[in-house]
Amino acid sequence: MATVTLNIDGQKVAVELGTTILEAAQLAGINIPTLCYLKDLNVVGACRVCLVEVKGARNLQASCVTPAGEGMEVTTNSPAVRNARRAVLELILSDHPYECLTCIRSTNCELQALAEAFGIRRVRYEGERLQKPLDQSSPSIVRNAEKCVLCRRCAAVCEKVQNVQAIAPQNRGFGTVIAPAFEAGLAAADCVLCGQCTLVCPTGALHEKDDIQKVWDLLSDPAKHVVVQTAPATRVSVGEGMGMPPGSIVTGRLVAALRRLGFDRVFDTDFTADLTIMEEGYELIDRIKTGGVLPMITSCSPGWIKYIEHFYPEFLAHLSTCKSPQQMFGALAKTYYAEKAGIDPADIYVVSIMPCTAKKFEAGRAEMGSSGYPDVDVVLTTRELCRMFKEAGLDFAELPEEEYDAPMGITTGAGLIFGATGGVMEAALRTAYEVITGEPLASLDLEAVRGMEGIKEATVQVGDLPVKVAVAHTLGNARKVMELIRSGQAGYHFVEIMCCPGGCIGGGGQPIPTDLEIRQQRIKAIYTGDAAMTLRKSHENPAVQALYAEFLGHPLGEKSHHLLHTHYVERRRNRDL
Amino acid sequence: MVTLTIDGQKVTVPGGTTVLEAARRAGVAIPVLCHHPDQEVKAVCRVCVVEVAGSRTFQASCAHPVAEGMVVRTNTPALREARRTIVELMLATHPDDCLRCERNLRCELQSLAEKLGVREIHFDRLVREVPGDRSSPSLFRDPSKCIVCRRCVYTCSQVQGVGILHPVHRGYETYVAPGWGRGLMEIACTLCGQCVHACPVGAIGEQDQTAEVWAALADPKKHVVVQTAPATRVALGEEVGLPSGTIVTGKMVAALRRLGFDRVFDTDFTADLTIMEEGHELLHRLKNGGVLPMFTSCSPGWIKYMEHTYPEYLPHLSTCKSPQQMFGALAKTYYAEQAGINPADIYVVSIMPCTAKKFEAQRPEMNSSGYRDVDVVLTTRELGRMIREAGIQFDRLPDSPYDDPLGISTGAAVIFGATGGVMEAALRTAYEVVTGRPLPKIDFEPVRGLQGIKEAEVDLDGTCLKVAVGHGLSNAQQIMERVKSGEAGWHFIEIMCCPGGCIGGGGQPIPTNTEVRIQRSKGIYQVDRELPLRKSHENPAVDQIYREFLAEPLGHRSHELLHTHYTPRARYGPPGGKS
Amino acid sequence: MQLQRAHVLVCHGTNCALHAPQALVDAFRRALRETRLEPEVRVVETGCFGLCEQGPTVVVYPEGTLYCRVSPADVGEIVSEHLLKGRPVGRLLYRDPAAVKTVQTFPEARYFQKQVRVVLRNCGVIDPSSIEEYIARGGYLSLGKVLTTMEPAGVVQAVTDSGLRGRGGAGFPTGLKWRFAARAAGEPKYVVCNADEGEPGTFKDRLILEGDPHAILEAMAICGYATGAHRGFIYIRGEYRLSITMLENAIKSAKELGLLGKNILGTGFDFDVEVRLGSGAYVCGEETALFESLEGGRGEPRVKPPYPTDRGLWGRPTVINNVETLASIPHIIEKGPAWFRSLGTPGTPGTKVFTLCGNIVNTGLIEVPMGITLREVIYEIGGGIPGGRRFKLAQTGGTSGGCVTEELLDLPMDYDTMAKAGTALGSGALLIIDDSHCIVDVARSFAKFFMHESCGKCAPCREGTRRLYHIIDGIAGGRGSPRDLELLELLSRTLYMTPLCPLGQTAPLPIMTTLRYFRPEYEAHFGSGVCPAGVCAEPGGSTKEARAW
Amino acid sequence: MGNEEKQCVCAIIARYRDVPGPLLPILQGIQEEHGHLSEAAMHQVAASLGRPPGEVYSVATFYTLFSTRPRGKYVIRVCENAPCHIKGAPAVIAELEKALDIKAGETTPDGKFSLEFTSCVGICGVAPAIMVNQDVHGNLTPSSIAQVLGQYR
Repeated sequence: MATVTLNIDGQKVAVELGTTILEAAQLAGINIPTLCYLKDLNVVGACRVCLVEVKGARNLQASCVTPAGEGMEVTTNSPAVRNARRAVLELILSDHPYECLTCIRSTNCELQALAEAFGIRRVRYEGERLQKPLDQSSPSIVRNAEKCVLCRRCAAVCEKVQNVQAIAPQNRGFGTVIAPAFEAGLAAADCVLCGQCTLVCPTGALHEKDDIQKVWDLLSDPAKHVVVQTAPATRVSVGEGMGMPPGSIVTGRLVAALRRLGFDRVFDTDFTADLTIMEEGYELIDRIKTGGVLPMITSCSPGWIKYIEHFYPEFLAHLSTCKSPQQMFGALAKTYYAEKAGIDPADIYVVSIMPCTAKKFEAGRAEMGSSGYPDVDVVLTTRELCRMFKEAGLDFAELPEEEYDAPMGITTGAGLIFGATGGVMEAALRTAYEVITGEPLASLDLEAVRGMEGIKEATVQVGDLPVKVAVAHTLGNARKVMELIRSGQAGYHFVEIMCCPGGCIGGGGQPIPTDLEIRQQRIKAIYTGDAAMTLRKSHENPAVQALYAEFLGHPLGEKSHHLLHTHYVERRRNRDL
Repeated sequence: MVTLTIDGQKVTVPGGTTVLEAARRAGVAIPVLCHHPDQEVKAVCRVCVVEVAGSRTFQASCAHPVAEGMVVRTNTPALREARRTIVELMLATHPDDCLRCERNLRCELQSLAEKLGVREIHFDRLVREVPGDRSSPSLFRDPSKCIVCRRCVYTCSQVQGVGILHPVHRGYETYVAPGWGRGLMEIACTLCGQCVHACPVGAIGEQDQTAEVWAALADPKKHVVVQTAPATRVALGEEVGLPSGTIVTGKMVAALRRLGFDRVFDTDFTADLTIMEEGHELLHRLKNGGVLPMFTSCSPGWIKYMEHTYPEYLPHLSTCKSPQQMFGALAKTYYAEQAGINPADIYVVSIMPCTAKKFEAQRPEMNSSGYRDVDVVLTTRELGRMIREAGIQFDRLPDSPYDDPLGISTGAAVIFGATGGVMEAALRTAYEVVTGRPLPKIDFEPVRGLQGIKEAEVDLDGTCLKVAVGHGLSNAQQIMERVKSGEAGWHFIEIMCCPGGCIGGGGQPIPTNTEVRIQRSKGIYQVDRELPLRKSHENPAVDQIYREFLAEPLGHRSHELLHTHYTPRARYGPPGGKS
Repeated sequence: MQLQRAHVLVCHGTNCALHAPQALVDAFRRALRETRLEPEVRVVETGCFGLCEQGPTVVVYPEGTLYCRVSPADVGEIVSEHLLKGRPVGRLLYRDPAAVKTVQTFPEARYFQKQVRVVLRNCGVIDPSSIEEYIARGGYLSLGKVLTTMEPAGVVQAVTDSGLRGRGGAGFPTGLKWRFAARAAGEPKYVVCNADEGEPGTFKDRLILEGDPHAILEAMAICGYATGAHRGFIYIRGEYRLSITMLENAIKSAKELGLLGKNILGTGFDFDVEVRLGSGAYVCGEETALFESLEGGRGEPRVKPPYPTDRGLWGRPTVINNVETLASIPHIIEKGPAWFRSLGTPGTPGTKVFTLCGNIVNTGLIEVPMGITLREVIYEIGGGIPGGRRFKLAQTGGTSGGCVTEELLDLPMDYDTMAKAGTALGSGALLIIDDSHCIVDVARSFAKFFMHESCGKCAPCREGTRRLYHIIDGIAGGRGSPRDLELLELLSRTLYMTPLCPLGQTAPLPIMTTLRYFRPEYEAHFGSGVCPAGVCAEPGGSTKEARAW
Repeated sequence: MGNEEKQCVCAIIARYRDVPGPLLPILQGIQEEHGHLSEAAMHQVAASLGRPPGEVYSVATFYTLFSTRPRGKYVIRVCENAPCHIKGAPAVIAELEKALDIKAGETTPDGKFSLEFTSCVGICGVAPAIMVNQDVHGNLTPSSIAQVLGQYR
């Protein structure tokens, strides 16, 4: 490995060739401030906040894009550097709305933190400010161009990670905005509403649509029976929003906190995740047995669904017809649960706590009303839920651990691992193996489909059939898998696709920051949770068994078909217009 | 014990507990703003209102006592609306300039707005236009940011007994200020900065001098030396997110080097020297019938308080300069000589837990070296800001030792940072100097701790030395009244201006409250315990400086460089003038 | 003592004092001297008789002939015609607006027919500067009775049994308050008379103090005996000069006669009273703010609990009662609780003094049994709306009360009924407003008052009262929009529920009630709209009222 | 502060210093005697009561009857609360401002009159009403203003 040795603020640092000055400084214990920089994704030197002095260079260098050179002498903290950084920041601030006190990102804003770290006490440049209307066209994401600092991180994620390119720089100079084509609203764009852009936005320019008030209103209406479901990935991330370290498992506290907010029943999406395995597993077996369309592709991830509807409509028949666990839950809450509890379904309101912004869109899809009511009434992201907890003054870390309510709160480890990439596949295989072979699985842990690798493949011998599976997360990887399928070379039977990096634990509604390291912590927690459970296979879930016995009959039965399955629609692609 | 229901949960608490406190025990942190853990209840912000069944209006939970069978709700739609409206009303008259505010990200109003999810201010902006005050070298006041919570009023009047901040005018025109629109420098303000700790927002803060230090560091002609006060090493960590009381001495030294200081020295060195000078002064006064009791003179807030309030007692003050000023004087004489540097090129920066030190350094008499003894004083907070701006990963820094010779010190000097510390250090030395015997027990527990006034008697071979220790100026005032009455019979009195001593100084990280002070105090005594040398007279560098430079305590050179005098001051000066 | 055949009572209440009644008195004395009637006719300077609009009033006894708007020039005629010849002077007689005829003697006037004078029984009847006249009407008898024949607990019980509720506005049971103070630990205890009357439209306490100051002193001494207090303070508005003079004079003469001070009536009971003055702060009418002010600070309310009966003035147990409440006490002691209960309603026994002002024929002071309807007061006692105008609304209980419209005029007036109707009985002020007025303009005047009088201690009141004013001023100025009404409602809800003291808590009442009843009139001002009453000129611009205090 | 004023303030302090809660009576005495509370007088009061001067200022600025600046010989207080308002106070105030050629809050150049708003002073039975120093004038109309002012000119 070739190394270079350079001198940063008087310290000698040896780094790998190709390392940037920014990274080298970090190794030397110096944090150079950054704003537009996003490791590996957005290394564009646009914001100029990370300027440093390099001996011999006429002007200051952006350390995020300047490679370390042998014998280079770098000063990160000279008066020239400080003055330049401050001037840059002042210029950015001069075109930024002064409304921290009402901003959704206040106290969690990178620009605010930079202003603090730089000790900004005045902004010398007053003048014109960009004026743009708020884009509230989509049910998931709000875009506020006035708060945009044009760092382009969102555009980078949208293009490089998700391969969607729904937003990109438009116009030029002072008039530049990051927006969908023609500065249209997100609803009119190819945007899949995954919300990855909200995770990387340093300010309040892109954020989830805030539906908190709707939930407060539901909770305060005594005539309404409000039930809540929590997605698998939320229990390993809510803690972060409440000041705990990444990967803290807070299931019991989450339940307790939801009760404190006043929900009438606290249920778990994991329950319908188990149910999904039953329905999807039987669907797969059925397709294999009857020569149905293969490979079959999972349908839990609403960003992925919207993506395929926009970009690969000709493959819609490959999608499992199963609704996502969130929607299955809603449909059952207003039928099965209503019946069991003797409550008029018109009085039942379903709130979902999801790691996902696209779920807000999914809940609003026209077809999601098979119970006779909207299956799910309000979807909150993990971030919104944390905000509710804070406003309610809940001392989260001190809450006692409480249990979910029965019956829709009884779950297995298989339901839980839906939260991580590969989890649906693993859960499905645990069940499919035993259902088909009638034998218990030797090892429950299918390491081959776990982990952060973009596309994972495996072949599992189920009886005499070698089942070939693939797992992908992020839409960029999904695209690769789809192209493989299109080419006809893949030979997969079953494919799991999750829209967001790392799966739902990296969803666009999760606490900020969400980065690689944090995703790994959350994944670790998911599998720790699975390993700690007594029941780890969906078909062993007694509540699921009871549900079939009492209500649904059998997987893929008529009631299932009506309540738990759905269909997809082809969507227009803007770029084709 | 009283049992009540909060949000459907039964809670049992002692009678007299407030609803706020009871709710905390039930895991509900009701939002607060004017509430301060160390202060009496004010109930003026009304942010902590709750529903108490049977009461027509909401009740302020911080003030409302629990009662048997009481039914409380803390999170109803009406409460959320009311709290948010109250905060919106405050925000609508508050400058919307978080991004350039001193308290950005450390502001209680900002975090409250975030917590309550305020996304819109329904009311027109009507910012109160009242003049700011930058008259003093230590503190600024910006009443346009004042939310009239009166925490500073309480601190100034009740904790410090100084009483220069009051609400003036009435109704929506009310704000907190000294009378007659005077600047802090025109009145009997001690510049202690305790009001900064009380203030939830950026209405009061220290005068930021980081720019001057950055400039000095960037000037290649200047030889910039820095001294760090004892109390800073157990507090600076808080500025970079470490728990209160974390001992960060070595990392602080390393960080200062990274910032570019040419020499990193320690005020502890001159604290040891102070013990030598002050101890001998006390013995001299005892022997020769000098003015007694003698008071310590390390705390510049205390000195200014005496000058304003008890000018007739100025002869009771030790003539010793504070350790900060002794350091400056020696840096530009002894150190300059030793290092062979022109004292005109030496620039002394102090890192102090104190805002009043900024004033002290500017006193006209503080130039016995022929130059300003100390050029710039930074508070712990300002140093924290420099470290953050420089992007130094503080917790990853390797520990670094102080430079010689002004960086060699003892445990006796470290404890200067806590109330009672100067007294204990003095007694450790005085005992051994007078008796010639080693101390049987080095820890003087009676002078330690957060009790307001501590007294002790020490037998110095037949002479019974009566001492007292006070911290916080209202305690100082009580001591002064007892001295005045002539009943006390004390010989030596240590007074520190700030509650807890310097660890609770007005320049320390925010928040500083009793809980935090206790942690920092623990840190201080731990450092002392772990040092090999714990008595000032055993400090080899002190020994050396007397041998090489000063000759003897209270000698001619000491007198010239290390001692000073005091100036009576009026309580209110003419407008525009200095008090 | 010489008997007189006639008395000429000249009202000296502040409202009449505007017209220099001393000149009237001098004129009478001169005329009586000249006609040599001096020994048989006595001229008495009394407190307020009630009919302030008609002042200065003169009543000639024994007939009870009521003369109105008397000037010194009329005196000769009254003396020569009435006192010499026994022929009342017709042109000066009170003209009953309802009856459209003159009234020979005042009890015939409808103004007096529904009145029951308990608290006011001496007002306009005796010379308030004469302790002898007070004693002659049974004064200090009750004090003597409690000191010589009753245990303190018995006194508390009698007050409790009477059902008397505080007349300052809140309607708290007086007996209960006394009991709490009597039981409270801590010495010394205090009795405070709250005479910091500041509620706009209210002047009852002023006129009671001017007309019958000894009643208050007697009641305070009784309260002191009942609760174990030996020191009393009367905190009175600095502007109430005549009341202050009367009180100081009364204290002096009571001390001279041993009715105040050490060893009262030889019973060994000591009680002293001092008068203390306010300096211009409405909020000092709030009891804890009053204590702060009396102690020498800013008159800012304290947090309750602790309540004054536990920790009041200087942190000691304190009974603080309103002037009118205290004025009822001697009568309750004298005639017994049952008698008191026979007046008024079961929930609120007794009488209530109201002050009539605004667009009403008979402005002034009246006393009626609790439970009387507003309609009776306005149309029977008050003589209706002058100038052929129509009744639009009445504000009850002063500016911190609410407003009522025509439909509510038949509600019986007592604390609970009024509160249920969204307004308040409060201090007893009745401001009648006719249809020539604009509701927005009137509401702005209410809001301005609170903005000016908020003490600034608690955040919602400090900021909220100012916002109420600014929003309404904007509407009056033609800058309003529907959003403003939403804001007013939001602010009103917040102010109603959250402030530290009743000032802020009641500030939204007049706004909430006018919005409830007159919303279209607010809305008419929006945009390029106009003020239906034609009061708010210059739409779109700032009106005259927008200027600051 | 002249010697005479100083002595006068001393005398007022002496009169009240032993009553409980003496600050307001003292300030009232000074206000009445001198027409306003000078800074020097407030310092003197603070010193004699052992209270911080700023606290005296704080109290003085709370009450509307106190003025920290000199005012006219006659202080005209006009009520603008609802009872006076609906009986025509705005026109009366406008007339006063016109007659004196000052706005509320100001003092005439000859130092004779100050015009101030006040809250209700309880003479609503004869509204609209004003106070001129201690004198009350009621049932006012714009046309009666000249006569009222005439008494003080």
